[in-house]
Amino acid sequence: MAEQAYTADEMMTIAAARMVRNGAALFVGIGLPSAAANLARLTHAPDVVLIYESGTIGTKPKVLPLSIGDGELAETADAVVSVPEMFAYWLQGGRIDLGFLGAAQIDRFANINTTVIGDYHKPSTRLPGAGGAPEIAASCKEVLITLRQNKRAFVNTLDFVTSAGHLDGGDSRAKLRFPGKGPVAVITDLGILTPDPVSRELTLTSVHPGVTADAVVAATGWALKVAPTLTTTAPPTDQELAVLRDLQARTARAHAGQA
Amino acid sequence: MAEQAYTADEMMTIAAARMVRNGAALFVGIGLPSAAANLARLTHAPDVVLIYESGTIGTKPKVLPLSIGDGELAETADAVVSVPEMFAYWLQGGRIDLGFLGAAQIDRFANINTTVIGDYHKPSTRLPGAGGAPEIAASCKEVLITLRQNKRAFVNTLDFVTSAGHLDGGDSRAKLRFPGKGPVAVITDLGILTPDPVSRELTLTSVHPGVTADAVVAATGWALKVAPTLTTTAPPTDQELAVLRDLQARTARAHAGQA
Amino acid sequence: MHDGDFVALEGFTHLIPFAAGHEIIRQGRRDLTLVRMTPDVIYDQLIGAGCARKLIFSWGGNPGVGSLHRLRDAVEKDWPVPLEIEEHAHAGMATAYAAGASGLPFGLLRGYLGSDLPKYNSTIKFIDCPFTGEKLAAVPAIRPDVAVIHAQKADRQGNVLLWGVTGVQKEAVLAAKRSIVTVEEVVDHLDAPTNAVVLPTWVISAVCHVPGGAFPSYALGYYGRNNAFYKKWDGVARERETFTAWIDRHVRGTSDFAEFKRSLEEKGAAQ
Amino acid sequence: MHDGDFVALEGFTHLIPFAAGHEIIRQGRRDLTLVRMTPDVIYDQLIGAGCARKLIFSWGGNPGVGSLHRLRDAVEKDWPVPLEIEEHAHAGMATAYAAGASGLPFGLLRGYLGSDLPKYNSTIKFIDCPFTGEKLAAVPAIRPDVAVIHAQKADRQGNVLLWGVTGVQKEAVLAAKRSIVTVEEVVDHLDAPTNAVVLPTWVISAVCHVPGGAFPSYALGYYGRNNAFYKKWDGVARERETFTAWIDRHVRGTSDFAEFKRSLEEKGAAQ
Repeated sequence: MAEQAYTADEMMTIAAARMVRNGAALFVGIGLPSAAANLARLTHAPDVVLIYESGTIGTKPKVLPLSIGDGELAETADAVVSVPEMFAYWLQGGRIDLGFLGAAQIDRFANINTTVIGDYHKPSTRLPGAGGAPEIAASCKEVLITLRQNKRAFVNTLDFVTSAGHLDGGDSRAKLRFPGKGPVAVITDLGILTPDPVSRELTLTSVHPGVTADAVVAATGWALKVAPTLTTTAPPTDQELAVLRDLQARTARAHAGQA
Repeated sequence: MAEQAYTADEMMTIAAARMVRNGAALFVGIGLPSAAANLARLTHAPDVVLIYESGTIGTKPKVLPLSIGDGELAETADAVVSVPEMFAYWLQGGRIDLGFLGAAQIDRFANINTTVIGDYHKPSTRLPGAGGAPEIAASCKEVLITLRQNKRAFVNTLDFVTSAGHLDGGDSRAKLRFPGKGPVAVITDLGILTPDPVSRELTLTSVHPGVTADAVVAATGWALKVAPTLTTTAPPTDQELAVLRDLQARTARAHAGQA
Repeated sequence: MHDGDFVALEGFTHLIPFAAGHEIIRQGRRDLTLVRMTPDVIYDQLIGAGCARKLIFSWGGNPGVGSLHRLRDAVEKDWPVPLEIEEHAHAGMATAYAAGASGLPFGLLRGYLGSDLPKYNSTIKFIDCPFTGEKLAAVPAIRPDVAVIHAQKADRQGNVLLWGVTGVQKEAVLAAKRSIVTVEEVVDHLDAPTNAVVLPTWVISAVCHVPGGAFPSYALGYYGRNNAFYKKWDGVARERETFTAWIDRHVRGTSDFAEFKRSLEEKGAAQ
Repeated sequence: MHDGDFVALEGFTHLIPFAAGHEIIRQGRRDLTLVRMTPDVIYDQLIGAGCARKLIFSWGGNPGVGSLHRLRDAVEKDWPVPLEIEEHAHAGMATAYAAGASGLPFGLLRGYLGSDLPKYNSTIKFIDCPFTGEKLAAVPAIRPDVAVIHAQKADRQGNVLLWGVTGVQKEAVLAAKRSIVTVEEVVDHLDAPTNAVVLPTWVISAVCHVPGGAFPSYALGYYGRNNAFYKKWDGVARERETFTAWIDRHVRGTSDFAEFKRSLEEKGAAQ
């Protein structure tokens, strides 16, 4: 198949989208996860059930939502429920197969920080905060995380643990009786990291085309483990790129003025 | 105003209906309370808000419901909510002014039994049980109780306390931090009993026309206190009787066959 | 559904899944633990037919008529088999279903205050509020093996729409490991209003098209409650012989709900 | 509404009561404790205008754009007045609102597992399940003095209908001592579908007819979200001077929401 030029962000979104199983019930965070989830729905996973914390279940937006509760999400949903019901019956109730999160900081056990950089009371950067993330990370059967990889984001120690991944690794998550299995993959603009089956430490298992393992290690704030059998991510297909770019163009037009 | 012949049951229902304040939010039990509540709505209390535990709020049935969830109740309601929401947000939430209950047995402190006559495990009569009554009795701001008066119903000791009235009297209800004030009147086919302001013991304060205090005392399974200033209930007006009989006739016709 | 399962057939006076109940009787299921806020005639039939070992409930009458005679006979005389009962109030059961749907081990309510019910139901406990010290009731979550409900509409993908009195049906389905929905109608598109009570296909195990499947209860927009049947049931269920004859003729003696309803039209039938 | 009140202006990205928020600024209310799951631009305006002493929230960004600069300036630099924050996760706040509506002192959830939030928010406690021993989170009920929401329709009796994303609006109204609802439209009859989200007139203190009152958020069926405004707000709110000039001109300098919206049309205005 003919390859064409693409950006690292496009590769990240496409690689993340490929992780979405058709037919899965997917709890979607705003931003990168929302783009990847909708790309999956528009390509190989037409039957994925997209769920946003605003209470929209089985939504099929034509453009990416700017907010988690855009009208488009309600108008195209199979069901719209209240926010307390969404968190109690649907998320906490254990109905969600896959949670899809972004993050500002992540550590080697895929714990994430979306609260503050620096001290909580006098932060150098105040981030938006938890939103639905702590319970998405705890209650979904599996969790995907997607963010750009660099040493400011991939840190040895989080300034604040907003949402638990594999905690201190090993069986520390199981010990706390989390309902869900936790993060199964972290998809970045450089490659794909997956937790070691035993230690639960994130390990580089795939690099995107043209990216070296050394480059990924250099972009990581801890001594990143690299899988002995490192694979290279398949490059975006023409169809994946076309659908993604079309979606983003539609979205930009829709959000330019009064939606 | 011209008086006409009427039955003791009619006097009971009409006397109970008169206790309903126009505009009150009223949580209605099935049977006698439902008849009285709807009579009130069709006479002096057009703005009463009738609420049934099936989730129907502000319902205006043309005929009395046979079940607590008849279609008529849903079709004529201002809002229809789920049963968990009804009990959590509306009843437990403290939104209800007045609860209207029936009973099989009642004691001097207006505690009621709708569960069993005799031993719980080998009852002489197995009654339907609690339904919504215990929390209606606990959470409504005030409670009305209506039932026919005789020694089998008005007993010295309940076989089973299904729903709490004034417990052991005095401040025993307040001590348990009940949200609501509890029963404010018991309306029977013979008269009206109200709790003593201090002891909370039910006291005969009004007899229906043609009924003597002695007759009411004789129909009571404990030494019933009689108020020094005993009043006589005003007899049914022609309008009250006409509306009640019309309602009951409509109801009988509607429930005769397939509703 | 298997012998010994924990089963909820819900529907709060409306949309009671009678057709599904009859099928359970035809299949001769045994030792079921039945949960339902209002056992109603549907559980009177299952109990009289010997399907149940235990009943969890909060109001056990024939609405507007009187007693459920088969329930009473089983509780008081162990006929046809002994029936254990676990008795609640509506608020407690509604809270327990919501807890089940919410993936919580228990539900919290300001309930059972001053009532004797906790003396006879050891599953009702009390806890202290960690903020105010108030004593509140705690009830264990209801998590059935199978929940069965009846609804008005399903679309071809199996999404289900119900409206009117919806009781605890959504909670029962979301609390259960498996769920079965019988519907009045299968349509191309639900055309549900926004915020309608819709259960998406992926939370439902099976949808069956059974028009009239809530008879003698009602389906808002389709048919009314057959109050005459509820009143006649009192006579049918009062005696073991009349009940057994009725079940043998109209349920065990028919192959499906359509045939059941035709059998009621026959001369001398209880309708 | 009084200085020092505990106030909830709710609306989960949809039906955000901006008009009511502006009126609070015009009235110069002070020392308010503001609660809202997503403070959004509406609380950025109230905080920058000096109305708030404390903020209770669970996600404090400008959706799809970035930071709420006035919120950050108040937290980080005490401008214009110090702002105390009590920070939750969405699940905890939704549970706390539901507990408030339910007349319970606290709400129960399987939440905050492994998160640092409980270390910085002492109102989050943990209790043991009396049945399973599981550790569960407990959050105190939210019970505002006043709740304000915006809805699509009210009828002449003051019954209110909203649809689409309804967030925690019903819970906020039922949890509050007093409630105010602004609406797009007043109609003779709501013509609400059965099971629609309807708040009866007797649970609402006041209904005000304010067409467009959710701008720049949206009202499903009436107007879309003004994403351009949300993006421009980033520039307006970034500096104290530009923010103050904007609030003085468009909010303090106008007498009502209609005049506010006309003022945005003027040359050079942030629209």
